[in-house]
Amino acid sequence: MHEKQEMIRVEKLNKSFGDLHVLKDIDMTVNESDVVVLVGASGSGKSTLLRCLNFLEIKNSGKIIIEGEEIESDTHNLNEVRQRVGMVFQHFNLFPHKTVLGNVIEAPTQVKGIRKEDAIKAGKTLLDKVGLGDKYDVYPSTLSGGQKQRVAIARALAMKPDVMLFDEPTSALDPELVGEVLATMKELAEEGMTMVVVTHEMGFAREVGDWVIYMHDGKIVEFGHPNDVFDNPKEKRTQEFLGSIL
Amino acid sequence: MHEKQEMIRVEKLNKSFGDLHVLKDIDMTVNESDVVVLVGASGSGKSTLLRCLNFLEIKNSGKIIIEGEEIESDTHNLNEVRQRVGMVFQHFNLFPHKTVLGNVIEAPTQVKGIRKEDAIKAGKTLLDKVGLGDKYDVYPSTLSGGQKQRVAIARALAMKPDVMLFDEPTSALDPELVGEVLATMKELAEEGMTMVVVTHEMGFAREVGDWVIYMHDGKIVEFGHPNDVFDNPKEKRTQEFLGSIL
Amino acid sequence: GSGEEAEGDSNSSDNGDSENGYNLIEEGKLTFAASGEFKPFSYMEGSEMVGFDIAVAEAIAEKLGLEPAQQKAKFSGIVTGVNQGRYDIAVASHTITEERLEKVDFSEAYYYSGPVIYTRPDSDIHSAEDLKGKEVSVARGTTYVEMANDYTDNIPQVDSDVVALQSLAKGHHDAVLTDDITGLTAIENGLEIENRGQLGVSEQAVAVQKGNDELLDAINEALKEMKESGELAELSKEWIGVDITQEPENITE
Amino acid sequence: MSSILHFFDVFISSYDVFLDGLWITFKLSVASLLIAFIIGLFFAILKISNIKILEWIADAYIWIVRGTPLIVQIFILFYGLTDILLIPMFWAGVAGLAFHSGAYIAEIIRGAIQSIDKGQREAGRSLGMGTGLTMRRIILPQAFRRAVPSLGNQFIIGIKDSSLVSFIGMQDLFGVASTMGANSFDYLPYYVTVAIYYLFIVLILTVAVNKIEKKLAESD
Amino acid sequence: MSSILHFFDVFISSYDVFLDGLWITFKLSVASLLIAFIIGLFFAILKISNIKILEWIADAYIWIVRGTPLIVQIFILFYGLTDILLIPMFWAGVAGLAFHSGAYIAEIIRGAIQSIDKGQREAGRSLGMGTGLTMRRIILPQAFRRAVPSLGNQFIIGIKDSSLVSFIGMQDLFGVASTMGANSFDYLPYYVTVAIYYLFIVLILTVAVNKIEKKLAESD
Ligand SMILES: Nc1ncnc2c1ncn2[C@@H]1O[C@H](COP(=O)(O)OP(=O)(O)OP(=O)(O)O)[C@@H](O)[C@H]1O
Ligand SMILES: Nc1ncnc2c1ncn2[C@@H]1O[C@H](COP(=O)(O)OP(=O)(O)OP(=O)(O)O)[C@@H](O)[C@H]1O
Ligand SMILES: [Mg+2]
Ligand SMILES: [Mg+2]
Repeated sequence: MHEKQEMIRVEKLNKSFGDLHVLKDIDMTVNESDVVVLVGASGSGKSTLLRCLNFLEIKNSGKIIIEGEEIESDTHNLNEVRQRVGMVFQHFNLFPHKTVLGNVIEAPTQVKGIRKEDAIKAGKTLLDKVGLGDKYDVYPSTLSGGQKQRVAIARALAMKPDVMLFDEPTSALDPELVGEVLATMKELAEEGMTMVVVTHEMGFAREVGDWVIYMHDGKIVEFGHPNDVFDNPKEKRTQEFLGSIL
Repeated sequence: MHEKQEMIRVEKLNKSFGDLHVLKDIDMTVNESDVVVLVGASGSGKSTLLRCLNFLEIKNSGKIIIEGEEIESDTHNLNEVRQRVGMVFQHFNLFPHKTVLGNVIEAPTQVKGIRKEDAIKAGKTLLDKVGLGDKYDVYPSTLSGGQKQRVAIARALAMKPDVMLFDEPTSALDPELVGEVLATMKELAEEGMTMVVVTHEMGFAREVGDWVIYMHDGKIVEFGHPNDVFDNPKEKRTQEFLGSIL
Repeated sequence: GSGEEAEGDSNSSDNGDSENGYNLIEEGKLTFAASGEFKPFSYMEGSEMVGFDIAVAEAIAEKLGLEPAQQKAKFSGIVTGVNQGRYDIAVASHTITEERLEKVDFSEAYYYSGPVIYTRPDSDIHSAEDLKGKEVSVARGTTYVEMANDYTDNIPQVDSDVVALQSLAKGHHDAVLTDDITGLTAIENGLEIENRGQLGVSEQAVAVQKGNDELLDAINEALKEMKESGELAELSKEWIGVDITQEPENITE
Repeated sequence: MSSILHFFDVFISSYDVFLDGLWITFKLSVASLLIAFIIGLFFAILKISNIKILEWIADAYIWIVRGTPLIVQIFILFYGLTDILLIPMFWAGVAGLAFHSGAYIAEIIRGAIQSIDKGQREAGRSLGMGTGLTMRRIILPQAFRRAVPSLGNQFIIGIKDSSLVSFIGMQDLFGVASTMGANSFDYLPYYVTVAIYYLFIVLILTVAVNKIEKKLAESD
Repeated sequence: MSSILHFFDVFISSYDVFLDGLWITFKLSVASLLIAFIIGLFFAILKISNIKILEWIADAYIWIVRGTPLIVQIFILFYGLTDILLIPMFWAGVAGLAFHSGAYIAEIIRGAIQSIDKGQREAGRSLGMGTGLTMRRIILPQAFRRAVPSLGNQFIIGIKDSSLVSFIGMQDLFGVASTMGANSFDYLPYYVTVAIYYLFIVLILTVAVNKIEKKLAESD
């Protein structure tokens, strides 16, 4: 197995909202094709970390290095960087005024300037892949939550990102719809996509995750392979947390 | 033990909302000082039955006899009848623009024409009784749910009703606040108040209830003493329902 | 001067002899309307109207032994107001016309004047003929509407003559038709406009509600007295600077 | 520069006449808004009466008011209705403004009444309070509180709208500006002056409404 | 009875002049509302720009418009702006109405933009769409839909407000009625006639707005 390339490196990342110090000296590395699962109690800073990686939040200090390049919000074109890092949200955030296909081709045509015909062709392929080949022209409001989230995944993939971030992609779904989204994500992981996933789905974490990061109060307190972390947590806090959600 | 007086009698009561036949040929009798607990699945018609007894809903057919007098909405003054039948709602329905004491004295002064001083005196006594002697002059918004419900009980009692109806009086409360309301209701029962109570609190039903009525789909399908009904339900539906909530 | 007298104090109650068959809105009072926006005939000083029209009205009231009560009104509503009995009379520079005679009765004329074409100094309008197809603004409900109609269809109508003149001076419209005295006053007040010719002569009179013949007769009587005694000419000189109460031939071109 | 000096001159020297106008605007606004409030309350109650014919009457009134310009309403009342009933100018103005604002206030109050949880009505009735008593003692007091921001806003609109009575000859604030402008053949400084008066009134009222809103919010 | 016959007579015989007035009201309303929409959009964006000075400018504009009567605004523009720029009467009217409606439209659009879930903005930005592109392609289309009922209402108000331009001499619907009324000394039938024209316009527009609302609701 050849040495994997480094996709994301974070060094001493700090982020505060006013007086609230939310991320404290975060260090982490995500290599090519890694699936990193982020767990932790509510308010521990998981979403904030993910949002920093997508530059939806701007860090206070520390380094964020994407594919070897250190990104600073004042010298880089963040819109360009965001194209390389796709994001899937808990509440889907589909564009309600556009059809399913319209959602998927919006950014490629508007941002990358891809010709509409080409974008449509690529978009249809992606929608077929996530199992929505029969829904091109319907509006998001007519879809189930699971279908919406799969459209959101297709929409992010349409920009051909190198890394995908998922922030609790299944926690707004009815239990019977969780599976279809996890299956799509698993497929993506198997194709070698680099992924950072915030989730409470421990089955998925064990099966698909290469690494687990446990966050507590803005710090990374445990890091390791899923089976190690879940079965033999080193920290007492991790044990308690896992006890509460498993 | 002398024969108890009949407080409420219902004969062949029917109530529909449009095409929806909600109460079907209900027969029931509530005697003086009885505590009747009404149970049944959601939508079975418990609230509707209670509201018919208070004339908030007007029956389609059948008889409602309150203290020996058959009440018809077109020949009786319902406002006068409602004074004899107090009601406590799931969501308290306190008057937010009046103080606790103001809530309690509103109807006695406005409807019965009792002098304000007398109403205040009586109201304070009632509030003391439900354990809110220190809250006369605060507004409802500052109270906990349990306190609000006790004010609602005091407000209904202030009209000196002969019967009290309770529609799920504790189900909007945080679990730790349920006890204080049930205690107030128990005390009331012990003083000999005639009560009809819709509740899912089986402990209360066993301890305080004289009778249990089980409703299903608009009909009374079981009636008996609490221990008999709960421990040896005759009907399969009752068994299933009790299984689901106990 | 009569200006002071004209400040008709509503508290004065020396009108004991008002039982004289005039059909008045308020016993002992002569309620008269004027626009208050037609300097120098009527305009505001504080919250009271003053001017030639007002002075005439107050002199008439005095002659009739009545207390004058002024009512400010939009010019376009005054004839209707008299007709409907909102005001006893109007002393508001109304030119006598056929249309108005259908709604109200008119007294003898109390002054004579003529409508004048006003333009900005740089205008190429020099006579009535030049008005053809031009934008000619006038005050709503005035006789100038009809005159302008002879030359053009483009007739913006506003609430008072002064508004029209002011817009003209500011650069709107091509011309305004209004009374020459009003135009002169505007020029004296600094508006940069010019007189480009007069369109005939008109007679201004007091409007009285139809059927109120006693009042009309009394007003005519009063005007006659004032003309003969020279009082009317005095008032004219005081408020206008010249005597415009004589018959037409000596009106300046 | 000189025109600014001239403006200040006008602004200062005209204050006494404008204060007279302000007083008329004030009387007119207060009278018309009080009456509008009563009209609005009346039609709001018609609208929620559940009696078809009364609802239609209220709908027709609101539709006519909302469907025609205020100036048309004022002119019809002032010039038109005089054939039937000759009302003095002040009261014609008051009537026109009240007739107009009344429809908007009716809609505000109706909305507020309907926004009150129906449990409140049921609680009142279950205590033996009749429909009228429940409305008067329970529903309306809560509805009015809830309507305060919108009513405040409507009152401010009403004061500005009152400027239109100058077109039937009243010497309200705007009427004063018009006649002073006409007297001096110099409108602009007078209109700017009157604009400042209105801005000032609206500012004060906005602050007052906000204060009341806050007070009410506290007591909740 | 005879007065009703007389009214019908006036109503029917005056139709050609009123149609001329209607045409002016129409041109005026369309032009002013289009411009007001652009002004409103511009100031709405200033208000949400998060740049203090731009927000202040927008606040000042909205405060001035909401703090003064429309008639004052029209007169100041008509008499005042001519010192700087001589605009024809029609465009002075358009400018006054647009300046006025613009502030209300700005508040409507701002409210609609702020009511759009912020997840929409984040989704756009996470896809690499810049702030401007996200605003234009994602936020505004949704905000406009949501604003349709309020905008429709404001447009109706704008049409009624346009009646005030008659006071600077325009022969719009209301100007025609005033002129005909004044010249015939017979106000009531003309004002009632013009009221009916306005009612009719408003009725048509209300129906149209409701239709559009329903259409939009369906596609959601
Ligand atoms: N925009 C913001 N402004 C202020 N505080 C914020 C903001 N976003 C997040 N926070 C705070 O930062 C802390 C971490 O929030 P974050 O959303 O990252 O937690 P999380 O681990 O994702 O929790 P959850 O599991 O509930 O999603 C919380 O205390 C939160 O209230
Ligand atoms: N005002 C109404 N109009 C139409 N249908 C109604 C109305 N009130 C109740 N219903 C219907 O009548 C049926 C019985 O309702 P009811 O509230 O009496 O049930 P319930 O036994 O109290 O249920 P829950 O335990 O949920 O309170 C339900 O199907 C309900 O939807
Ligand atoms: Mg989160
Ligand atoms: Mg119920």
